Amino acid sequence: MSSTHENIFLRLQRIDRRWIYLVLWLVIMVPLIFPFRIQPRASTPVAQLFNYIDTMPENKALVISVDFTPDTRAELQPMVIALLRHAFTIKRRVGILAMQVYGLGLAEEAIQQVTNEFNSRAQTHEDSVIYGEDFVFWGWTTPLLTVMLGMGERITRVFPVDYYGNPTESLPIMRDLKNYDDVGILVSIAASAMPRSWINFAQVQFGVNLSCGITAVSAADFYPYVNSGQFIGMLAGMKGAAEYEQLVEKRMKNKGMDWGLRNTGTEAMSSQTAAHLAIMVFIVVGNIAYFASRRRKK
Amino acid sequence: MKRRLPLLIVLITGIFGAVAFFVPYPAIRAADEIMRNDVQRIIAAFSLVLGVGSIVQHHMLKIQRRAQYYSYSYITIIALIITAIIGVFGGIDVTRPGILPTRFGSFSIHIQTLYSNMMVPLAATMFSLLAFFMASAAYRAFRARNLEATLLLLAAFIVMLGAVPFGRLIHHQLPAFAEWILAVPNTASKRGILFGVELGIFATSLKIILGIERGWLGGGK
Amino acid sequence: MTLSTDPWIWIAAILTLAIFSFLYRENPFYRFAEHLYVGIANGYAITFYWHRILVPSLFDRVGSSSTPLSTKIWLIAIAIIGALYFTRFIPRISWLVRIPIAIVLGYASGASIPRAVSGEIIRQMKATIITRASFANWQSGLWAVIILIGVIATISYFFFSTERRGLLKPLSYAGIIFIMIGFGASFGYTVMARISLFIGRLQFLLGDWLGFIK
Amino acid sequence: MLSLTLLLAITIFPPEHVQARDIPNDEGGKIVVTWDRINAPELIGYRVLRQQRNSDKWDTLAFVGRLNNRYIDDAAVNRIEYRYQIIAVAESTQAVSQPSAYTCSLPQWFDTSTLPALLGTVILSLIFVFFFDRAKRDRNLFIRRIAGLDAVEEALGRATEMGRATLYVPGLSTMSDVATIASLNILGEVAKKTAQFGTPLIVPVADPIVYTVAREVVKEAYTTAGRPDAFHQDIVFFVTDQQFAFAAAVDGIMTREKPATNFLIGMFWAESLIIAETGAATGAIQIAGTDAVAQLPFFITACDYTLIGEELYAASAYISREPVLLGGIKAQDYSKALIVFMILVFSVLALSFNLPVLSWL
Repeated sequence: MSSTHENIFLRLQRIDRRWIYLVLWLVIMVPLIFPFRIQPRASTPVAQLFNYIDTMPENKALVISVDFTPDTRAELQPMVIALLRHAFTIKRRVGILAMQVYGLGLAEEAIQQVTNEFNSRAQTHEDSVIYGEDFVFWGWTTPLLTVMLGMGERITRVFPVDYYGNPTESLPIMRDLKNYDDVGILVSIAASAMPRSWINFAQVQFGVNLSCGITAVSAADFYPYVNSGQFIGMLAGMKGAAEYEQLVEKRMKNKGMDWGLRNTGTEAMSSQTAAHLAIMVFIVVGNIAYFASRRRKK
Repeated sequence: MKRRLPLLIVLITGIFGAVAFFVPYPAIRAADEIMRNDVQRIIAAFSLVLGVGSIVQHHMLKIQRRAQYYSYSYITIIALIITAIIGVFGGIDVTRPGILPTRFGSFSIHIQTLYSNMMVPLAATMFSLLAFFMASAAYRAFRARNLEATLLLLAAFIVMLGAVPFGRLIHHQLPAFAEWILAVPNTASKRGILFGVELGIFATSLKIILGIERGWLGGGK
Repeated sequence: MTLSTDPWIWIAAILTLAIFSFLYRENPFYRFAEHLYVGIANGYAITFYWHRILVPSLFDRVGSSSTPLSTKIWLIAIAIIGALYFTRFIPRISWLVRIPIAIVLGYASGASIPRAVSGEIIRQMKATIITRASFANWQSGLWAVIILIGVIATISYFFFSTERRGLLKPLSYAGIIFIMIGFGASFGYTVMARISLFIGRLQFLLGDWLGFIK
Repeated sequence: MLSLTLLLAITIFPPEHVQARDIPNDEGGKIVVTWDRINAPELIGYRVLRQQRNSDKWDTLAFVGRLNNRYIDDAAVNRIEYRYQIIAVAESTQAVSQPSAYTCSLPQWFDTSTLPALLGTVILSLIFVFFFDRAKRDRNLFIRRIAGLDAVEEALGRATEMGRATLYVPGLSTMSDVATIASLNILGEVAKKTAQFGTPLIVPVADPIVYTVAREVVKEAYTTAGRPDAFHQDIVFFVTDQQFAFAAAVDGIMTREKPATNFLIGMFWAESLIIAETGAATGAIQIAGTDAVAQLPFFITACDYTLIGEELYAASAYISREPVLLGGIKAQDYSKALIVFMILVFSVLALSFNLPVLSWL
């Protein structure tokens, strides 16, 4: 009997790593297809941003700057979607721009998805979200300074035409969205140092309120700015996106909009949780096997 | 001459590189900018020739010798040539096409299309292998063999727990503790290592400029 | 489930799967993707150096009528120095390859000296020194003291001039303890980001390609 | 009447205390203009105007946001005198300030803000030069033996026993990285051993210049070992400078050629674990060494032995027995002692006398 035990533990210690790969693959993929519900509790920076946008004066707009590229889409795109849903739910106007050319496609995708979600369920003109009235997609332009400083003076001058080629002056939304004064908060979603540039130029010069959504690895670099109040809250990694999604969903339910929309961040978070647990279980099992076989040797 | 001239050049360019940091005078600043933007960049562009020459030669040799798996070497060489032709002649800017047409109806072979649909997925997938490798490395190496190994394991464990919603259920302070580990002991050790590394950079740079470190000359007279 | 009809999505998906197949074992699909990748990467590097450096920094300026003659001569001289890399292939004058290397290496070395001192050494010293402001509350004060001890212990671990005896022995042991905690924490901290990368690839395969998830 | 009250309601006052002065420690060409910020909700921003002495034309330089109280004019010509005026701008009204006094910009020869860096550079240089010199005369400078060196020799021994290849990856960085230079020193010694025992050596490289140098280093090692015939040009080869393509190729080499020993020594980024874990899976003995702090945890977990940070430089000095390299390690030790000493002294000064020590650095 003891020899079979020893065999198990020794074999466990030298298990073919492909079994680990397989377990991890399944543990991440299955929750993506059949998501289980976990409800992450919002951490302080996430709640801070949500509450600020939620209680923003009605005449102020939310501006989302899509400053990331497709390689970090898994972590950051859910943030863009959640922010759009939030603004449309509480009927705040939205301006969208991209500081990276590759961000244009991502922004467009998010806009298509969220406007479809709202408009396919809309009963009245009031319920639907309309381009040029409720939101605008300015597109991309360069250089960075022109955009960040220029928007403090007159946005239509930085973006004479929008992403779709319409003259921005002709859009009704732009009448009351002249410059940073009409912006309640600007959220830069980025995998680079772009949010810091927004501080250095837009905030230092014009005092616009800022926040950011960034990848998990760069979170440590941005915490100091949240602590100093330069960013009103922050969304860090998939966890941040998932927490925001939960807050938005609760808000929508309160308004009777129980649509059961997919929350990719939350769904990915179930994969994340499962994967983290799996790795921790691996470590525990490895140690049990190690100690059991060592004791037997003694 | 064959050794003296290069050593003299590193001395001069090295002193210039250091001085430019301290002196804001316009002539020095302007020279520094030319050094960075023109000299270094253009020379770097030429050095690629060495690299490309080597990789092509490496695979040609494999084909000549009929080495194991030599047929795959054709793939590298052909892919290199085709990509370079598309890139150099087709233009890099979608809005400014080059002399080579890169669009056939709705199908594009523009270098940016190649980049987004071949380079990006290949790089992202290679990168994502890390998820698996981290798991298997942790399984094998995180064993509580002695105190050091146990601390390594525990620190990793706590930080991982702090990252998922599950951690809060075990103890509500756990995420904060994970952050503390990152902010205090982790910072201390990183900083301690960095001092030595920066001094090493200092020492090596000084040795190169003074001509004491000559490994870069390669062998020979 | 709606399969993608974009041929490029199919190419990207097949390449993605070919790389993932490496997790099982080295195989012809991986070998194909690997060799293709190296070829494309070099082709792209050529493209990039050509369009982003040689054309704007060299050819356009030498060819432009608004560039002063002195600048043109200067640029051509740089190009000639760069071309000395080619002498690597000519045995008799192959030592000339050292000249462009010397220019690049010398400047980089010189520039990194003051930067190592001011940007890293002095900045890190400033961050480690304890002042009265560190004791704004007892916690931050305690953490600052722990960081100071940790920095000194870690430095002493890398002290090579004497054997580890006397005070150096416990200090360098404390050093390796700080180092191990730090490494463990960094490892654990990176897991989430790496799993996100894999989730990104799965979302591409299951969503963009197979149309399984939207 | 109504319009009059409206007009009155949005009257704003002109900015006060408009001052202009040259920015110190720069190459000249820059003048900073400051003024008192106006707290009026209707304010949009300020327009900055400039006038050259003996000219009566005012040029608009810029429009800046309402939270500013300074503007840097970086278009000033050295030694020409200018004065400035600030206009506060609201939606339908504006207010013009008094002009500032005349001032001009000048270039400086030394940036005084870099003084601590200059002192540090000079002191450290003296320490290092002293020890380089001493090392030349005193051949017996003591350096503690590092455990990792035994591992290097043992690993090489194993490769020769098994008659299998040795893989040596000198990192992905350029020649100007210390880690690369240290790595090439170790590569020279490793190549001597593989030449002696006649085992194959594989050196894939990610930088064209490192490729050129590494090739010469290996060639020389084979000549020194008395086996110039065993050197062939395919030992060292360039792969690509793209990080993950390089990792893919190295993974391929590891699984196909199955080297008995892998050396991963030099500068690495995120690809570190992709390479190291694949090597571990092939059952090779792996020796890693890097000063990339972020990658050390991964090498520690996946390799048999890891040279941490400075240990890499020490190993390169120890293995090559170059007196100057040993002197460098000595100098580094004394410099570190000096740094620790200064941190402690400054802390004591700051705590006991409340001196502003941080501003001295």
